[in-house]
Amino acid sequence: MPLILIALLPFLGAFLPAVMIRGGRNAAALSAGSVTMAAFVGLMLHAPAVLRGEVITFRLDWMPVLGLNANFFLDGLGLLFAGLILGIGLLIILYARFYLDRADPMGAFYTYLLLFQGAMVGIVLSDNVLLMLVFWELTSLSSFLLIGYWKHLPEGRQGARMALVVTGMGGLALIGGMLILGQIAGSYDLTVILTQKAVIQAHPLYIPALLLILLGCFTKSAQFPFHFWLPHAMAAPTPVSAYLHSATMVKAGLFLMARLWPVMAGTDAWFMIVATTGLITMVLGALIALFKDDLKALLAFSTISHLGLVTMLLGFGTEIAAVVAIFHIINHATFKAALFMTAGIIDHEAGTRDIKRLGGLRRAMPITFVIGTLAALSMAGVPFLNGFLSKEMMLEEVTKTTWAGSPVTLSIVVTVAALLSAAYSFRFVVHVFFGPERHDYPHHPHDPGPGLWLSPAFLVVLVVAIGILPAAITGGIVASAGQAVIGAAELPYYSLKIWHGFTMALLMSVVAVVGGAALLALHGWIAPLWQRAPRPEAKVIFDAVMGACVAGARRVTTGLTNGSMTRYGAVFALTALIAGLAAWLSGTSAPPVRDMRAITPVDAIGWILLVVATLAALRLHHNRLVALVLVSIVGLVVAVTFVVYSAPDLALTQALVEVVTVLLLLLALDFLPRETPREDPMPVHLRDGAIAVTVGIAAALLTYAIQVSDFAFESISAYHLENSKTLGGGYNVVNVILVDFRAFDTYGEIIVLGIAALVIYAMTESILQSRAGRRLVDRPVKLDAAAELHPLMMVVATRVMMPIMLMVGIYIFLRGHNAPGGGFIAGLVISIAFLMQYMASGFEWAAARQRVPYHGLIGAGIIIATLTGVGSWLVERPFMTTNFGYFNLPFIEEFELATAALFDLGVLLCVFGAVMLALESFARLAHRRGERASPNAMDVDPSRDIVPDLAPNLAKET
Amino acid sequence: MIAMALTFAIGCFALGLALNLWRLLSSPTLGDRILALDTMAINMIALVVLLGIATGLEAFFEVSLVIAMVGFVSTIAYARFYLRGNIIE
Amino acid sequence: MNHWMILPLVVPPVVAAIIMLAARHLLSLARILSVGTVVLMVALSAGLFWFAADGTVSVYRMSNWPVPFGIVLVLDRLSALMLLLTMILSLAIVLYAIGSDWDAKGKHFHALLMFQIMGIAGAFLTGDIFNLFVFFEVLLIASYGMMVHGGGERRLRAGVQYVTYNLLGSTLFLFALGTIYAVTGTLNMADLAQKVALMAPEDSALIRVAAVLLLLVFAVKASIVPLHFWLPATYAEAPAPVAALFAIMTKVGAYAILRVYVFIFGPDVAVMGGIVGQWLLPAALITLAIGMVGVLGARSLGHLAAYAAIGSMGTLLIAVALFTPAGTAAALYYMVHSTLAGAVLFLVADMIRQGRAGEDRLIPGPALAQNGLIATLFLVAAIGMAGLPPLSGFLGKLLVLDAARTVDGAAWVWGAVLVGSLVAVVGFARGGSVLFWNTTDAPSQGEPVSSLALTATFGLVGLLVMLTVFAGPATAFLDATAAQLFDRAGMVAATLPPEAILEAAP
Amino acid sequence: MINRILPHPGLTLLLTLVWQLLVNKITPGNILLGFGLGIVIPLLTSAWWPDRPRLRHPVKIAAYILLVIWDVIRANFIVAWLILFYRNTSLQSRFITVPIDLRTPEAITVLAGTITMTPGTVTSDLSSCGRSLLIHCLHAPDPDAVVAEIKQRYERRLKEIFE
Amino acid sequence: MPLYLEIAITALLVIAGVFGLVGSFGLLKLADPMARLHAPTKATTLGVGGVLLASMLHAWAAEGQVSFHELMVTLFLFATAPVTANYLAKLHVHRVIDRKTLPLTGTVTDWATLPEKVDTAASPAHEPALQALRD
Amino acid sequence: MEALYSSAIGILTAAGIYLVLRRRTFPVILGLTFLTYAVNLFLFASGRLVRNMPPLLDETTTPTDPLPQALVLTAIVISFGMTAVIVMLALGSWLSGKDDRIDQPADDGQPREGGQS
Ligand code: NA
Ligand code: NA
Repeated sequence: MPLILIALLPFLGAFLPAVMIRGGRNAAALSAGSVTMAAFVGLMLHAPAVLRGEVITFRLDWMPVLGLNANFFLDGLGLLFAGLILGIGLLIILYARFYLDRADPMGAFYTYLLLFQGAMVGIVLSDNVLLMLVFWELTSLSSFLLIGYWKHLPEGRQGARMALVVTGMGGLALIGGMLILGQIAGSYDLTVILTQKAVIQAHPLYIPALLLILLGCFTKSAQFPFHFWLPHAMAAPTPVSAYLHSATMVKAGLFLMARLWPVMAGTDAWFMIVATTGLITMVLGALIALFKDDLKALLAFSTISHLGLVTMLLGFGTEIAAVVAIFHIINHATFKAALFMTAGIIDHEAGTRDIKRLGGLRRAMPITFVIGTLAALSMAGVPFLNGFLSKEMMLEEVTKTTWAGSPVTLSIVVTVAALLSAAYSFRFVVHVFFGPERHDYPHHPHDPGPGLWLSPAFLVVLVVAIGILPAAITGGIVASAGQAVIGAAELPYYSLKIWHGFTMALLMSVVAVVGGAALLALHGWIAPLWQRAPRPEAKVIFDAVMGACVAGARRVTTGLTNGSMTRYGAVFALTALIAGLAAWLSGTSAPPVRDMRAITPVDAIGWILLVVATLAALRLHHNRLVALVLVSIVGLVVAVTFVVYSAPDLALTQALVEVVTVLLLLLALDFLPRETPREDPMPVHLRDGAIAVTVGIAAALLTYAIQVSDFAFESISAYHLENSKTLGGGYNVVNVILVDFRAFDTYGEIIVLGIAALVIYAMTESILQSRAGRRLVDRPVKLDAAAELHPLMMVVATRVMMPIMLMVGIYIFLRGHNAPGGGFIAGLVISIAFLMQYMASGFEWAAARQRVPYHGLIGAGIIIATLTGVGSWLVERPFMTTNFGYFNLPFIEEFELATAALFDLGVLLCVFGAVMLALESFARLAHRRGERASPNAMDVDPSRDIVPDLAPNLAKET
Repeated sequence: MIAMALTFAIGCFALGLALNLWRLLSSPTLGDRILALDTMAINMIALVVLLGIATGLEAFFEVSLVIAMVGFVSTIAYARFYLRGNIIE
Repeated sequence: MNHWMILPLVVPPVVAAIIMLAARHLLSLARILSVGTVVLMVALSAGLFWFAADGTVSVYRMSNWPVPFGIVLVLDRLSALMLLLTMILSLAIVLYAIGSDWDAKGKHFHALLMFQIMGIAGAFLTGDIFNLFVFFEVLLIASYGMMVHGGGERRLRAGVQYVTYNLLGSTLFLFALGTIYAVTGTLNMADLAQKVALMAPEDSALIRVAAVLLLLVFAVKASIVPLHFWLPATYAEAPAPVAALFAIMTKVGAYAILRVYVFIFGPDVAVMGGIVGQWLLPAALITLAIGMVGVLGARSLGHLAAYAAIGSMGTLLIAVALFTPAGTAAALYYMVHSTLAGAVLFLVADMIRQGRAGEDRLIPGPALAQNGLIATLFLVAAIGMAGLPPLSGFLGKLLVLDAARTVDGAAWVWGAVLVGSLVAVVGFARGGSVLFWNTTDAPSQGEPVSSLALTATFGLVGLLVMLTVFAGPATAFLDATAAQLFDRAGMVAATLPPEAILEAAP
Repeated sequence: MINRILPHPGLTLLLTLVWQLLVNKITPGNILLGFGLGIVIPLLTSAWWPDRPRLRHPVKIAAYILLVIWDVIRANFIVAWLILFYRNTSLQSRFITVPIDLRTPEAITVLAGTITMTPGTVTSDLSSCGRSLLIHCLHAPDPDAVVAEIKQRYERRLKEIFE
Repeated sequence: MPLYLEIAITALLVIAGVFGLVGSFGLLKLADPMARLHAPTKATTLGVGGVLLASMLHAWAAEGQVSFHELMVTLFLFATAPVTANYLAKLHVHRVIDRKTLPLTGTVTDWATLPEKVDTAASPAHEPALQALRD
Repeated sequence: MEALYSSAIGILTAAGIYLVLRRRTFPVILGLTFLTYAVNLFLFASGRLVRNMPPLLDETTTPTDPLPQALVLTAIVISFGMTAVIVMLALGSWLSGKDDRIDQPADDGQPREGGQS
């Protein structure tokens, strides 16, 4: 089976349990088991070759650009770990089938488990470190899901998050480390990296890489000070604890240290960091484990301790220590998984796993008792069990190692740790299975069915078998894995056997076991002291830190983004100011080249009007209507400015847009408050004023800088001026640009207008249908309003003006190509003619006479403009290519027809429709409930009312 | 002679505009302000036509025509707004 | 000339016009027209993508004027990619909007969507800097309408701020364009590129001001700190499909930065002195930080998603700010990823809200009717946004980190990206565990999600998976895309006629 | 038939004239075009101008226009005089009521407009029945004379034209 | 350019300038809002009118072409100025002037601008009669 | 004269910014209007200021730069559309809320009325 398939099988199979659960729990378990079995078999098919020393590889390019490829390789180390993962995985699947409750969603459980399994296999088979990172992070994620599996438990949710944070952090550090490593080695492939020892260790980035990688390993493998997440992960169902948090996932860190051992180990830094961390973790874990009353907590801390042990061994940097580490990994996996499952069985059957509430179970649960005791004794380091062997070899290495400048310190400390380890192991046996029988269990305890005990039993068989026949059973794999770890064909001398003679290690072992037993005897006396002793509680600290982070994040977020538009605007303005200024100062500018023009009286008066009106608008802006009047003045001045500086089209547009804008704002102001309250204190005004003034000065300076400089290259508009008449067919270059040279801008622009109208219409509809709309139609009539709605003079004047204005509109439209004007300006003129009609005669009256819907006009405008553009395809020209010609008819002077005019018609219709739809929508908001449309345009119409000349009312004479 | 007269007329209307602005800012009632605005529009029309005479450019005329045609619409709108609160009803 | 490339700018508005003319009151007809158009656009943009993939640069001269005097559209790998992404996203969004009945909550959803698509497509296709402004305005004004679709006080308030902020941005855009024109006398991007490259370094102040002001405009769109303030409320309050569509809107900003600051004001341009990269990188780093901090501190689903969007823009812009081909390729990959993932997140957020009877706050509530399914989607979205494996976000981040390792301040980039991921992970884990784990026993009051809406969302997820699985071909293509973007001479030669190409300094 | 195509001959004429003013160049083509538009536009806008009055006596209209022009010029001088040489306190401003006999809105509008444009008077309001105008006089020592002048000089002529 | 035309144009321009200025001056000088209404509506009509006439003459003199489109501006101003004045006067009548100081309409109804007032003694009495007539 | 013109743009910009920084929608809209004036005048001036030479080929022989004029025309139209939309939005926000403030409540974890959608 190709390696990639072994890694991917669990992923591919992960959906099976989720589907098969419909066929029952057995089906789900069976499907998960089959997948795992398939992968396991696939793996084992490679075993003989690997044990022979071959390396199986599989290469598939995934992201060659990055160097992230689906490259896998299988050597002894990989085989060992993959075997553990898949093998124990099978046992766990079996165990979990009987462990989980009927109410638990088993399908999801197996799905998560398989995802995890795949990720784990992926890590150990990856040849590419980036690929390994992918799997690495996946283990964190799937672990998160598994820890939080019992989602109703708050401890589960918190534990899951904690594990994710800690291991996630490590994973991210690992990414950094791996990227550096890859950069140093010039490849992300392990097989390449592992050959670069000298290069890597001599590189200045070695230490950063080492630190980052170790951070990843230590967090994953729960090394001090990152150990605290592991006990909280025990909120997960026990199969998870057994699988992830003892046998496999936590060993990923160890695996990686082992994997990179050939290139990373052997330096002082490596020894100092790794060995010391491992030592501290080993001691601390063992110490805490001794005083944990929760069986799973005890096992968790013992796991921490043993992980520390292996870390320390790897840290020693000697080849033999590395081989011992491998051996202990195997042994720990077997006895610890068995112990967790035992604890699970006890919890399952007795309803508690609190050691204080347990005791005397050896009779009620004999099978469990045997399994648990053997596994625990192995953990304690009792001979004929596998734990003894690797511990013995470890102690041997310890005695050879100088640490902290002394050859004995390490031995003493490690012996203490071993002693503590023996003590908690004995406690597991004694306080649970021995002692008086108790009858206060939540459930009546008895041995479970084989479904639950078969898996731990199998492991315990291994524990014993290895303990007795180590070389026969594990010799091959240890050698193979050891070779892989130390990266050398020749293994150092070691022997896997029970009896090594009377050595220092044996003495230490004896001290540990005997001392451990003694310590257990004193446990009842020491434990209260321990409980009373002040010590940092990791969860409290973690929660406090996380809480502070979240609170800090909230403060930062809501403190920055506090909803104040004033702030956002000010930051915007200042950013533009500062960035612009810095950009200016960062560059150099040539001396002014253009001469300044003299100031004429018109310039002067225009400037005065504009400035005074602007300043007055600032001063008086609280009165909104007055402010609007002042804005109108500015608009007029701007229009005149345009015409004075040779832009009649702009002047026309500005003047017309100004009128429509005023109408629009007045329509809105009807509903809005008339006054802006004076709510800001003086400092705020000063602050805003200061910002405004500086930005204003900057804008002025920029304008001035442009005025004194010249184009660096000839402007493209020279072409427009040159060809407007000959190729564009129009004298008005601005119009030719708008409908021809840059017609596409105009196309976009009418679409903007069309959208604006559409948006306004849609919003009007949604306001009218909302609560606000109901309030609106029921709002009271203004008491102080004048009585007359539609004065006679206005109505009549409008009736005369309207046809004339339409005439003007058409005139402006037709001549636009050659003189100021065009579709846009004409559209505005026509709109204003209609708006005047609305104002004069009333909305209902005027609208009732309007047959074409404005929506349709916008649509028609867009379609006409588009079709005009598309028409040029017919003559094999790009979109919007124009054509024009001059024609002669009898009696009529030569005239010009241009397709651009058709486009301009589309513009006209769209503008007209958009302006009308927008303003009509505003006007519709004003309609009150019960208001009936007047059948007449004018309120007072003497030709309609027949009122007699009644006597003048003299009563009111003044 | 015409040039001088033009300058004189431009000066008159420019001064007129300044006076309008003064009225607009100093006036207590909104009606006066609207009237001042309307007068400014008219003075600007005159000014633009004068510039047209001075330069001989047709373009100025178009602008004055349009301001004359629609300038009053905003005046009416302001007045209507102040009278009724709503300009289209 | 390749007439196909104009269709994305012609068909949607015409369909919108037809909807306005004929289907104003017929939602079902509008739906058919809308979906049909988007499907057509997907097919069309796929074709254009295929056409541009070999490196062909197609130039469409509007109204048949010679470049640089008229407006041109330019289809290269980058614009084809963005176009395809837009259309695919739009398809998912229109299906979701129909499936969730969002389009019935107000008027003219589909017409506005058509205009929105046109605006975005125009921004990606145009080769003219002022025309870019016009299309920015088209897409913005359509987005204003879509953002307030359905109404409601908070949404409208957020809408006012959104519009105000963008109007400030548009004002700045015009200031920048005015300055650019005043200095160079041209608006065509290719012409601009060759002319800016030829400008004398002694007269750099004005053009730098123009470039930097323009950068700020794009920074607003791309929500780069400190110009990001518009985003949180807008995204949090916008209707879900619209927020999801907005995932591409921030990318318009990123695209514009790439286009303008690689092609025109490139890092190697003498007159620029490399100032853009120097400023953009720190800003991008802070953006990432602000985004991820926001994810951690979010009290509501809407804000969680919105800040995740900001954070992802930070990551994206870090890669952009490297201004190297590798950085740009990384940015493009991450851009595709974060667009899809962001959209999924917003759609899932909507499903959650719907299932929680409108409750947006991250507080315990009844379990959703489709808890497992939606939780899975949320997980996918969170993985995507936080940049965790196995999805493309992780690959994107690796690409970014890899591209950054040779630049100054690589440590900052790595630190920000990695710590940012961690913070995001924590934030999402908190949010997800409240929403899906910490549920009360009360019966769910929300409504189940329709299958059409689910299909649309899973479709996007499927694309994310594809982007992951086919990361190799994708990155190869994006490498070529970046190379094309960095090949100024090649692009200029492909766009301008020989007689318009300047040889030496004037 | 003629009525349907040319419902408002006066307006058509006016619009044709307006077109000539706009294009500022009288040519056959322009006259034709102006006339065409003069026909089309009233057709399009007729809904907004119901009950259009029929004007007779073109001579009288012309005479009225000349009269008004003359009065406007006069008004300008009078008002200028009042503005420049009267103290504000010595101006006798007042409102007066002018009862009117005109019934056609168009006629009333022309009357009101004339009053506004001519010496020292501004039409300020209309009574709710449309039977009297409220006129403000800038300086009217003798209000009755003003009323009489308005009725004699303008209203009488307008009645002939409109009714 | 013939001298008489030059003189005419000059005179028109001077007159226009003077009247334009007087109008604006009046607007500033006159004391009460209603009085102010007279100044611009009249004086400026001649101001602008003079300018337009000067423009027409000038075009004729300078280019030998008769220009009458200036009449359009005049037309618009004459058509709109009374309406503007009317509106502003209504505004003053409604908002500024004490309605007790207004003269009576001489009919049963009040001025159109003024909201219905209860103390219009005649109104209630006449209402049925009015109603009957309307029907 | 260029100085005068530039200072006018500066003053319009300053006024616009000051008003945009107010806390109610209406003054902010006025501020945006001022900014629109300012930027339109600026864009217009990017072709440099020229008197009495409109780009009408039958009227002048040395017409001014027409391109900025076309751009400004587009800009005026677009900003009109934008103004219309923001006015409508401001109105909608005022009608459906309690005040016409432009500020937005922060993400404070408080329940919201009426929920989403
Ligand atoms: Na035009
Ligand atoms: Na404006």
